[in-house]
Amino acid sequence: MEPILTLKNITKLYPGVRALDDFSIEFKPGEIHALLGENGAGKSTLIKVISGAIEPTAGEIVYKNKTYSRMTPKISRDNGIEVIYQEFNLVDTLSAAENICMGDRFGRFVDFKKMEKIAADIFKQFKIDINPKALVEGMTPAHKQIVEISKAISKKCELLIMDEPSAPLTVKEVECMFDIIEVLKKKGITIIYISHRMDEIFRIADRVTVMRDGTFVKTLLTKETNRDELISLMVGRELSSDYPKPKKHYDEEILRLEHIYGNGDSNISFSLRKGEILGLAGLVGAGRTELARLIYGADRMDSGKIYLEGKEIKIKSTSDAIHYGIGLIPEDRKNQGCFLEQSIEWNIAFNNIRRFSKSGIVNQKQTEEAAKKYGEAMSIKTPSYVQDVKNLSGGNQQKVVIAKTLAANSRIIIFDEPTRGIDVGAKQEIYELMCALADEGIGIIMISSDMEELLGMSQRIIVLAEGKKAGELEKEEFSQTAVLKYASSCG
Amino acid sequence: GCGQSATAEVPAAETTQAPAQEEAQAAAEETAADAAAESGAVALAGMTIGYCMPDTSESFLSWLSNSVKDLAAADGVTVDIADAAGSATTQISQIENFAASGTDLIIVMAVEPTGVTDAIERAQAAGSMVMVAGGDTGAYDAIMFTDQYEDGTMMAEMGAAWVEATFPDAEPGSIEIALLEDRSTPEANSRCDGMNTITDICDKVTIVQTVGSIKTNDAAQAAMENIMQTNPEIKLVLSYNSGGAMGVNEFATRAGSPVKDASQFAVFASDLDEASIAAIAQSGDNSSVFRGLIKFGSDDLPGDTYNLAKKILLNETYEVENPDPLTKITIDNVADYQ
Amino acid sequence: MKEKVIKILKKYTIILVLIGLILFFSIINPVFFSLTNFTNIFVQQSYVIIAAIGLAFVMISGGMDLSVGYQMSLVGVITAVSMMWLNLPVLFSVLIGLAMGVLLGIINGVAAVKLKVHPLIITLGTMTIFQGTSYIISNSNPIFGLPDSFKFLGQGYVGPIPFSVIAMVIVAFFASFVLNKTYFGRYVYALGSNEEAAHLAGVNTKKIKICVFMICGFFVALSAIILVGRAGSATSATGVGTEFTCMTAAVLGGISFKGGSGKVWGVITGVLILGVLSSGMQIIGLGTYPQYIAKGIVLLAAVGFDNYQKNTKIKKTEKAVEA
Amino acid sequence: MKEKVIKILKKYTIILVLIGLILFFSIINPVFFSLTNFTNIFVQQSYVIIAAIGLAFVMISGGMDLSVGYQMSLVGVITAVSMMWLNLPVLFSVLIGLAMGVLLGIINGVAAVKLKVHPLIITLGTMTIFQGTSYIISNSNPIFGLPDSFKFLGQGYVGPIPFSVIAMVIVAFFASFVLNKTYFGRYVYALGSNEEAAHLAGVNTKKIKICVFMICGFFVALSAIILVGRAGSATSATGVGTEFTCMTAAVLGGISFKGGSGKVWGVITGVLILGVLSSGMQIIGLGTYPQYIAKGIVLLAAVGFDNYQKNTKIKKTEKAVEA
Ligand SMILES: Nc1ncnc2c1ncn2[C@@H]1O[C@H](COP(=O)(O)OP(=O)(O)OP(=O)(O)O)[C@@H](O)[C@H]1O
Ligand SMILES: Nc1ncnc2c1ncn2[C@@H]1O[C@H](COP(=O)(O)OP(=O)(O)OP(=O)(O)O)[C@@H](O)[C@H]1O
Ligand SMILES: O[C@@H]1[C@@H](O)[C@H](O)OC[C@H]1O
Ligand SMILES: [Mg+2]
Ligand SMILES: [Mg+2]
Repeated sequence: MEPILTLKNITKLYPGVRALDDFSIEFKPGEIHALLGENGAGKSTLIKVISGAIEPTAGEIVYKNKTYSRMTPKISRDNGIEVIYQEFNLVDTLSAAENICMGDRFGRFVDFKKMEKIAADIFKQFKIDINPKALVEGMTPAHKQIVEISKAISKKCELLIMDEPSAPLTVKEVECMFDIIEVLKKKGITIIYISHRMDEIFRIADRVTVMRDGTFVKTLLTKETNRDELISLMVGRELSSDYPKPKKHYDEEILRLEHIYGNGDSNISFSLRKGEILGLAGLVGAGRTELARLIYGADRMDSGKIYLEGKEIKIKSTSDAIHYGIGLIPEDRKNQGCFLEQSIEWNIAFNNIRRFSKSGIVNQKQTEEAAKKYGEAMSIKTPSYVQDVKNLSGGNQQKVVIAKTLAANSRIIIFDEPTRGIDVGAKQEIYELMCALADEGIGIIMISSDMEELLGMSQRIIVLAEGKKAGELEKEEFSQTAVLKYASSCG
Repeated sequence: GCGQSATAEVPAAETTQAPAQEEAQAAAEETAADAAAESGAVALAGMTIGYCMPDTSESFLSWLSNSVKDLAAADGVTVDIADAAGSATTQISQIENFAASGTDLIIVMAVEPTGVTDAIERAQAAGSMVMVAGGDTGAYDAIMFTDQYEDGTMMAEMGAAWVEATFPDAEPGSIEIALLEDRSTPEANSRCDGMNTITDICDKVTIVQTVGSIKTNDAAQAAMENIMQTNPEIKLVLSYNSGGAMGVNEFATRAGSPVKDASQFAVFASDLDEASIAAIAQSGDNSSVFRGLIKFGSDDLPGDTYNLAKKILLNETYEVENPDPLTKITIDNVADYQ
Repeated sequence: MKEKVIKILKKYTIILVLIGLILFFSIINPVFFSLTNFTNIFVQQSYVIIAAIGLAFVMISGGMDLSVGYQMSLVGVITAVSMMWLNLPVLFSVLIGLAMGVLLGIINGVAAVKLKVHPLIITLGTMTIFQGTSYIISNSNPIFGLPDSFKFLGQGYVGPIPFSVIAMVIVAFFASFVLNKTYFGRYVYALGSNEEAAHLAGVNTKKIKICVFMICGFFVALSAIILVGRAGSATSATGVGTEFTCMTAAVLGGISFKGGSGKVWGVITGVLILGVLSSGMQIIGLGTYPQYIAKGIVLLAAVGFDNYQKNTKIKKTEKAVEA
Repeated sequence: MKEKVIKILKKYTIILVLIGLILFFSIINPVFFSLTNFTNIFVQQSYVIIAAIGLAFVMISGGMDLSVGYQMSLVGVITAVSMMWLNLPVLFSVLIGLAMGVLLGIINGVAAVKLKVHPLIITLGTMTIFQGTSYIISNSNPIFGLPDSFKFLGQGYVGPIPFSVIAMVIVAFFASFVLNKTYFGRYVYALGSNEEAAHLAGVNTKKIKICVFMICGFFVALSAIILVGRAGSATSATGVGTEFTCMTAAVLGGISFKGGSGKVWGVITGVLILGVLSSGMQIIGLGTYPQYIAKGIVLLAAVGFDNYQKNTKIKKTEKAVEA
């Protein structure tokens, strides 16, 4: 079969980085083709070249037998290419419906009714209750992502590119998304699918291409390969597929919440031991992030008590929380986690900058050392630590955010979706790091929508539903169905 | 009772401004007018004047309007001052608002005389009387007008006289002079045209530099610093207003100034205020180079303004056209104004 | 039900501020509450409203235009020069003025697109260029004695309604229609809120940027013509400073500096608040300087109140969800 | 090596613009290239630089202060009133002036934090409040005859160096130190580049916001005092409009409107470009209005050029990497 899209010898250079290096690949019509690679391997760069969001330094693109030296967003859309980018590209001040229909024209004037119907129809397929008229502003990342996906699939496209579409979603929506992909595939639409979640790739992809450092490694048929092979092609070494376990056990309680109300959550109580990894599960909108923000002092509690090592503490601000040794790795790296315009080094040192200062003056050497120490612990892929964070790949930005929180020497760390958009190798590193932290006696709360990871890493799981504690599971009770049962229970 | 308080208040307001002998004279006039005023004041009580000022950030204008307000208050007349802050459009609206609120008399000192003509006509149609001060607006019940071109010309004359006296033997065209202008409004424009007549009046001078948009002390200092780079021989500066002249004076008299011999340097300007009077007084021993200014209006401009307004309000006979006298103030007569 | 009323009140807080001010001034001085006075305010503000709506297009698209005042100056001078010095017919001169406005807008837009610099900076530059040009053309002289047929645009009445108010109403409806019902209008919002997203959705963002400046230039020119008609003469100082009033009004009316949001009725309300304030303060006889202080306080109070309302809204809806 | 030189040149483009302008004017009129002239320019601009550095703190933190001009007006009047009408000692009056600046800054900062509105709008409001207050205090009168010991601040020399220039250099070093070497400085950049992230990183963003306005107020007050010392008298018009110059200079010098970036040397270069431009154009004898046009064009060219350089950087380095 003639390929629908062929990339020939594509090179893309950034200052000091070869994001793509003489890269060639073919996509067959109607296939689901997964791209796999470590953070910074060049996956997003590749799809941006296809969509015309960026211009390649060299090489050519052959799409439906026509050769282009570069695409533009307009040309690619006019030719039936739709893209869901890794980062949101939504117009916050417009409604979901308008975002979904952005760039389409029905008739001379804007037809809000029609747009709302299109949106509502797609939301129905997702089995999710989003008001098409609601502004995107204020939506949770999951809802935004659903709008983003709806935007792409509402168009009549021939090639659909999805860059980590599942990252902000929970199991429920991911299932719906797969159903939709199934339907699209039946219509003969070609799909390029990027994900760091290996199971997804095996579930839906026909072929998978592994890339490393901007170069092509290999294209394989999914059914003829396995997880271990792909991982070793990707990272150049074997990785164990088991979740690491903390080696030490502590009995002392480090944190206790009693009847916490606020921020949409109500009456939440639980305790956390030293060295424990406590999982927080829930569906979209369950209020996990909200709880994390209350504990961290980012939002004010209405009522309730927080005890640190048995003593009641009052957390009125984030600096109080940091003072008490509580750290938060926020879920939205771009808007909450890092300072894109500043250097990696600057970012990593930031949370702890007062401790790196004497009478107000920053000790440059200490910050550099800290940046190096934690940056290397996270193996951030970059030519230098003075590079601005905005130039890093998505996954590497996430690593900067984690490094930044680690550098603040916390006793309790809340990880909100810590592995979102992170490659398998790095995930493993983060897991190991969490265990190492737990061994030092640090209490960890882990919020994750990746069920497998949550079950694998947690020692205990608390399930939230609609802002209330719906259940608590001990290790021996762990199962996906048990979690989901509580998560979909109401109150 | 009302007449009493009028006589008690008026001189008090004047003491800071009017020279001593003028005060006596004015007081005499006041007593003469008092009988009429006695009955007038009763009729005046409760009347309203809307005073449209072009820009009260100019100290002269603010002093003028506040003085008129004080005079009127003594008769129980309310004066509302509206500051157009330099905007011709704002001023139109202000005239309309005064007319809408039934103001008896609107005094207009126009930002842009030709721009308020229609608004004045509408106000008159709505039943307000309109008295204009400053530039000719074309429509009015009475006008006290300032001939800005004449103002500039008289400034030029003072400059020329100083040149003749200081450099009697100078060759034609040998005395370098500079003009600090502001042509941002038509009124200002014609004053500057007047300033430029100095070359016609005095053949000794050549204008070597003209700098525009100079109205403030600091702008004038910076302009002088630059000017003296290229033309260090400049002897005379004509400045659009006294604010600029104060800057030139500061520049010329400060330590390390490029003006080496203060006796051979002068600045003249228009618009009277306290600071300028003080500076002119000091020019005798050359500790100031601000040697003269043009004052417009009589010695009692607020009094004249209010008296005319009063006549209009009381429906007495009055002159429709009242040209403002222009006066040169130099070291010779400055004592009269201190 | 009650919730719905609250919601509507919240959305239109700024109108409440306007009504509050009108009541306040009317109580202090009943003269304020008269048809003549309201007509005055409308006439006085109609040109500001037209210019502010023009600026609103730019601001909603995420830009800014500081050159509005000197665009007005230049358009006014050119229109008047065409009539009085070049003796062109009135209609033709008006068309020249409008075309000039469009041209100045295009200059701003093209400069913003080509130089890839924030429009605020671009227009900081073009502003002084327009200023210089206007003064050079007029040579600082007023151009007066404009024909009555021209003055009609600023002073005339159609039946009982001032022409300038009619023009303002038409502009408001037109702008509202364009912003809400056309694709172009929606793209203006999209551009202001997320330029990259709009670009990736295939919107020609450069074209839209130039267009909003063009529209702004056109409305500003119309505003300048009405203003000159009202004054009966033009000078290079005509209209200068209007950008500040427009900007303040736009902000009062809920147009964010970041772009992406704002409504025409909001802009109109914003201008009227400023108009009522300055007219009212004059009518109640507040001194010039206390007026400045009062104006600043009202501005702060209005935006603060509006914001407070919006913030409490969120909390209340949260509670509604809980209940 | 070559790459490195190019990189440095790119970073300091704006300095090249300054040097270019100096060369240009010096060639046309050699008088321009003299020690006196450079001293003049430095003295003329020193108060602007001090105020611009104050504004830079606010702008780097993502804010804006339009009230700078009227802060200067109010501080100038209050300082002069203290000396001349209240007969307070010079030193004490200067301290009152500086304290007043800090107070005005705190007012701006607290209003911005409490009302949760963009500082641009807040200061649009406080601006007119300060204006009204300044005029009420001075009653529009100039306050003159200031003592020589006070005038020294604006006109005096320490050895061969003007005092105002010394003050400016100290301010520049101090500001540069605070912004680059202290954690407070980092917080200012953090606030400007991502307020939410700064909040989550434990920064008391409200406190920092108030602080930057306070710092701005202090520097602005210092600037006002130097300016009044130079003028030898104070009026309520003193300093008005400085905010525009400062803003333009800051932007020229690479401070983004969005906040999060900018350097003190950039601000100084920006002010000097404007200063060289106005002094140079006057010295080569360009008329006032052509000067406006030239100024606008240079501003656009400078920011456009700077931007062009930054964009080509990538392409050129790309080639360098390939080679
Ligand atoms: N605008 C840019 N400027 C400089 N370097 C960039 C830029 N964008 C991407 N890069 C670099 O290009 C490389 C490839 O990035 P890309 O975003 O394609 O990675 P990715 O495979 O999508 O990674 P991830 O899984 O983390 O999303 C990275 O090293 C990144 O740092
Ligand atoms: N569309 C929406 N509009 C307004 N508020 C919403 C919306 N969706 C959710 N919320 C609010 O957000 C809260 C939960 O948000 P969020 O989705 O961040 O929780 P979460 O459990 O952390 O989920 P996630 O896995 O997405 O992080 C809910 O209490 C609800 O009040
Ligand atoms: O400059 C002012 C001028 O415009 C006005 O007409 O008279 C008073 C002057 O101060
Ligand atoms: Mg990516
Ligand atoms: Mg969440």
